[in-house]
Amino acid sequence: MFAAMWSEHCSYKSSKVHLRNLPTEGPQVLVGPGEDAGAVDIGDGLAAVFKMESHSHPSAIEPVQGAATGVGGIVRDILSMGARPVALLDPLRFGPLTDARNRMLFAGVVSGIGQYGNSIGIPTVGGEVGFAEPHSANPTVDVMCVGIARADRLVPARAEGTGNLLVLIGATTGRDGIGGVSVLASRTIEEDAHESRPSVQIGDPFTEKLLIECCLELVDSGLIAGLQDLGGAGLICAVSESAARAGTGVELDLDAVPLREQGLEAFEILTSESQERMLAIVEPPRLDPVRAVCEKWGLGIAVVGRVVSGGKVTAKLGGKVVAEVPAKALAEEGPVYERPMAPAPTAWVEPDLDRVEPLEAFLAVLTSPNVASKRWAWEQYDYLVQGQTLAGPGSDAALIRIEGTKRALALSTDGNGRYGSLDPYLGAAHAVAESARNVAVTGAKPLAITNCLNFGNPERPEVMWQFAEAVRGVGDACRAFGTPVTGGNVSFYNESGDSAIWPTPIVGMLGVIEDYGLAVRAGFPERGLAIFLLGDTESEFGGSEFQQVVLGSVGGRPPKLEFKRESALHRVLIEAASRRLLRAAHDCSDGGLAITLTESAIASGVGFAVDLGEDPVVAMFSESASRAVVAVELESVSALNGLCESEGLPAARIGETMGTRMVFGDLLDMEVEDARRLYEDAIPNLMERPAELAG
Amino acid sequence: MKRRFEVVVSLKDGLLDPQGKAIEGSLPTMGWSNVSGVRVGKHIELIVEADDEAAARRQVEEIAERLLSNPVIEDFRIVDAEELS
Amino acid sequence: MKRRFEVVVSLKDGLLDPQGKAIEGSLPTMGWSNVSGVRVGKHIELIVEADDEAAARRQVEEIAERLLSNPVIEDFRIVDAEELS
Amino acid sequence: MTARVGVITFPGSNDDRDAARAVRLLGGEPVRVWHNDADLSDVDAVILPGGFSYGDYLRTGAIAQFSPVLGAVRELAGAGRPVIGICNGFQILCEAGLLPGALIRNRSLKFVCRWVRVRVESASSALTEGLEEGRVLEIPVKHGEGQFVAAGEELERIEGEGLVTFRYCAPDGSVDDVHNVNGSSGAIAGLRNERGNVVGLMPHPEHAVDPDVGPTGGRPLIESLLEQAGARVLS
Ligand SMILES: Nc1ncnc2c1ncn2[C@@H]1O[C@H](COP(=O)(O)OP(=O)(O)O)[C@@H](O)[C@H]1O
Ligand SMILES: [Mg+2]
Repeated sequence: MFAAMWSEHCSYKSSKVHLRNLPTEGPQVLVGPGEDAGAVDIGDGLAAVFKMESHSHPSAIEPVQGAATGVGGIVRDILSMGARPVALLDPLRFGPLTDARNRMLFAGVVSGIGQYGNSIGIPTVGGEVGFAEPHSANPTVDVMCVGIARADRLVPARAEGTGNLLVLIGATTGRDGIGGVSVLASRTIEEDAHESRPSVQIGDPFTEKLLIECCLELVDSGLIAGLQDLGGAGLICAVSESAARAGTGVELDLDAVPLREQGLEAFEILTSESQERMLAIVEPPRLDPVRAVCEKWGLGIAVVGRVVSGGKVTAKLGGKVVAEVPAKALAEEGPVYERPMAPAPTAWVEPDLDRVEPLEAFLAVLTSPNVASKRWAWEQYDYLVQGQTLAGPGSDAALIRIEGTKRALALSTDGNGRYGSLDPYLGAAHAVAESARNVAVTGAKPLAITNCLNFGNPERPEVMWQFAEAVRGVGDACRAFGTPVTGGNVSFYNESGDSAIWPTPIVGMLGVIEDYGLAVRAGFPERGLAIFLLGDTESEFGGSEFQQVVLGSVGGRPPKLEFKRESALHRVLIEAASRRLLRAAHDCSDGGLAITLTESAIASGVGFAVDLGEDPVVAMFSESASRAVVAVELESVSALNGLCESEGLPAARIGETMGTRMVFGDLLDMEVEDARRLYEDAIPNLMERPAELAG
Repeated sequence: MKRRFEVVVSLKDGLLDPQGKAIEGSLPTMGWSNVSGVRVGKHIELIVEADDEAAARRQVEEIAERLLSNPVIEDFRIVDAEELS
Repeated sequence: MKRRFEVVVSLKDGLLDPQGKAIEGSLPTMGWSNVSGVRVGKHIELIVEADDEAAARRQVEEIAERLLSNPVIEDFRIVDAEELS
Repeated sequence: MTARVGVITFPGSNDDRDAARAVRLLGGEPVRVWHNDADLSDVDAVILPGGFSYGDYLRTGAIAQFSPVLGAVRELAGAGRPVIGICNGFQILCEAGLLPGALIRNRSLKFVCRWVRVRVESASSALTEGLEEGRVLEIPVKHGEGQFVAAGEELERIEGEGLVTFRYCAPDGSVDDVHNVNGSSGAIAGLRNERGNVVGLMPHPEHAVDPDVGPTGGRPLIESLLEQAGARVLS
């Protein structure tokens, strides 16, 4: 029981000491780290409840069900706060698609997320897919869920009120996943491979959908005093955490737990990670109406314990006390390690630009799976259900209308492991900057983040150094942008053999736009608009897509990031949008300016001609940070220049939207339609190669 | 010589079978409440052109292992083999 | 008396089987080009509590006809019956 | 007289709230119906919405056809009132024998969520009354089992008797294999019964009514339904 609770996954023993110095306060933060999910005030008495979690280890073993149960788990975290889930995002990383196994993993994970997310009626509105060799044996599968609740109705995960009943709702309990995710995520892939019992579980989205509707009906009718999902380490984790938070104790009656298989032992019932189960805290007189709601939704319900005073968790089976432990000892006083750290060496390579053939380089970057269209993945997701999706996959940030208001949530997940491999601090800071930029470029104001820190084995000093540096980077950037951390997840042991994944912090940024009628899209809407590049461009290729696919190796230092300049860019984008100055806006990221312009042209079919200055290859492919491309009516040019000057933000008018071709100075000239076909067909062509039948 | 083989792929015991559970749950409303243990799996037919039965059977086993089933969560068995032309 | 029945539900001949076609298409690239006629159907196990075999078999046929298969596009057959306790 | 349109919620339905919102947006009065209520006497029409009824286990709509409300749906259909099956609802109507044919797995073997064009093939149905045949509408599809199939002679009857109500098509209205999003026979996206009051379609008109969200090709279909439902009350 202790092994499961004090595993890396549940007790954060290696990471706790570093996570302490993340900024977690702010007027907008209603609930910070420590609860099932973070919550942020989004106005009109409403709260946005959101969190991100990793399900990488099970997905490496069984991609379809590993990813599917990842969706189920994160949705239950949001549900246990009493919020209706309104959006899912899935940041994913795989090995190169030239390898059949990586194609199978990619196809399986996407199929699993689609099968589960689509059938529970929550739109999957964004995410990312990145491809890099270190993720070959260790795919990274993170899932983010966002819910909306009344700020005054957030349900605590506290076992409050002695005499209250602990009511288990949902699926029956089986042996599957005994020590599942908590053990899986605390060992490397080899140690787990020869595990006899299948530690992967099968998701049941149908029961999850019933659980969502049932729990929300219980919350809306005020029938329950507390709600907690059953995640890692199952019942004992949920019970001890909610008792520890309330300073109470619990008496558990394991005979009352509905079992799927006969003859489970006490520790199996306590630590089973069977899916689709929730624990409600119910006042005795309310048990019957709670039972009626559960039976309406066809869900099993069982009273499995009572809240008692004294702060002890005692469990009985067959009339015998089988476990008696102080709740706090289990939930809060796990070991805290100060693991040794040592900087990891990084290679240094000087880029040699004159041998570069521009068209060849452009096509290599445009059709690189990291850059090319991800439609192959997100077209397998229902991004329309619930009818509030104003901007879905394919946009810089997803925009989800807050029903009944003129406001919308803006959501983006970002993280660049290649930058992190060169400088973990800077890589992590860039992840926060890029997700904030993706939100601001739509006109929305970034408010707060959740995050998932994906790393190798913490017992290796250089991994621990990478982790500490990455947490420092996230903290500094969040302080600079005023976007506190409301929660998140740590995933260690992402390595097999001697290859660990790159330090991959993935940030989920949540923002709000006050009037979604003023939201700005990435596509050029019409011809005759002036195109501006906001921000400075220097020769910065360290960790760039160009360096990887054209120069063939990764090295040097990632682009520099000045927090003041990045914040100025956000302010200009948000202010310009609110004054209807912008007809299009798109952030510069992987691949550089050439890709930003191409994506804006492809989105609408409107061509452009731009001047690249005297150093075209740098202008095209450098990945300098804190930049965005905007298109404005001619009469708005002076207003935009004035706004940029007031913020000290360089603004260069580089060209105009026109015709149906993309003209990059005298370097390159191509039909938008030809670029679109290459951009859209890159991943489908790779994926149609025969892969094992997945899912 | 052509031979038709039938392979059944089913979820490993102990693993939750959501399909089986949903079907079992709906049978009582249709008037049948004496049914239990509903498990749903895949049934695959394939015709193999091979000289002798043993070679053909070995090939079907390899196909079932690598493609038709997912060894992490499923077992398979060859339930039938029949000579055609 | 408990009896376990196995029912196979398969798409009617002549109707397109997208899954079967996809499997058949990927076999050559995995080194097997002597396989044809791949058809994917469902294999359903269920345990019926009934006094005599004939009554149990009739009930399984009715369940298969009304629920387990869609007569518009599928056929079914009971492939096995086994007495348990 | 505002048309009262029942929207059924099966365990696993997802687009029931969206269908109710679309009916309200276009002037109708949605009436939420729980699948266990066997009573549809106080509604003028009924929608079986999209989603994954009973998790779509076994076959899409296989289990939902046995739910208590289907009896009332059959009575409503028999009385000539509009009965509309959207996506999962269409699958349920086929499983229940209220519409011919069946929906099997998409040709691509993958779920697809995409804005597509459909062409109105028949104006004599509860969803297309008053629309001219050949009109092209932009509506989203989102399904994994949407490939319409029927046995040879059944398919000939469906085409011969003009029961096909929508076909997947190109923006200019031409029907070709590229735009047949799931491989359906005859690119059939939706069809009606002989009388025209029972209509099933895979695309989601309820997701194509709000200009803030996207194209509004679903408006004329829901407006036609409300008119048919209201007319029923008048005549
Ligand atoms: N796995 C996914 N699920 C949903 N949407 C995705 C996924 N991957 C990418 N997208 C969408 O496609 C667009 C481009 O994806 P990508 O290039 O990976 O992200 P970014 O532009 O942030 O680097 C984004 O709008 C994103 O929302
Ligand atoms: Mg972007």
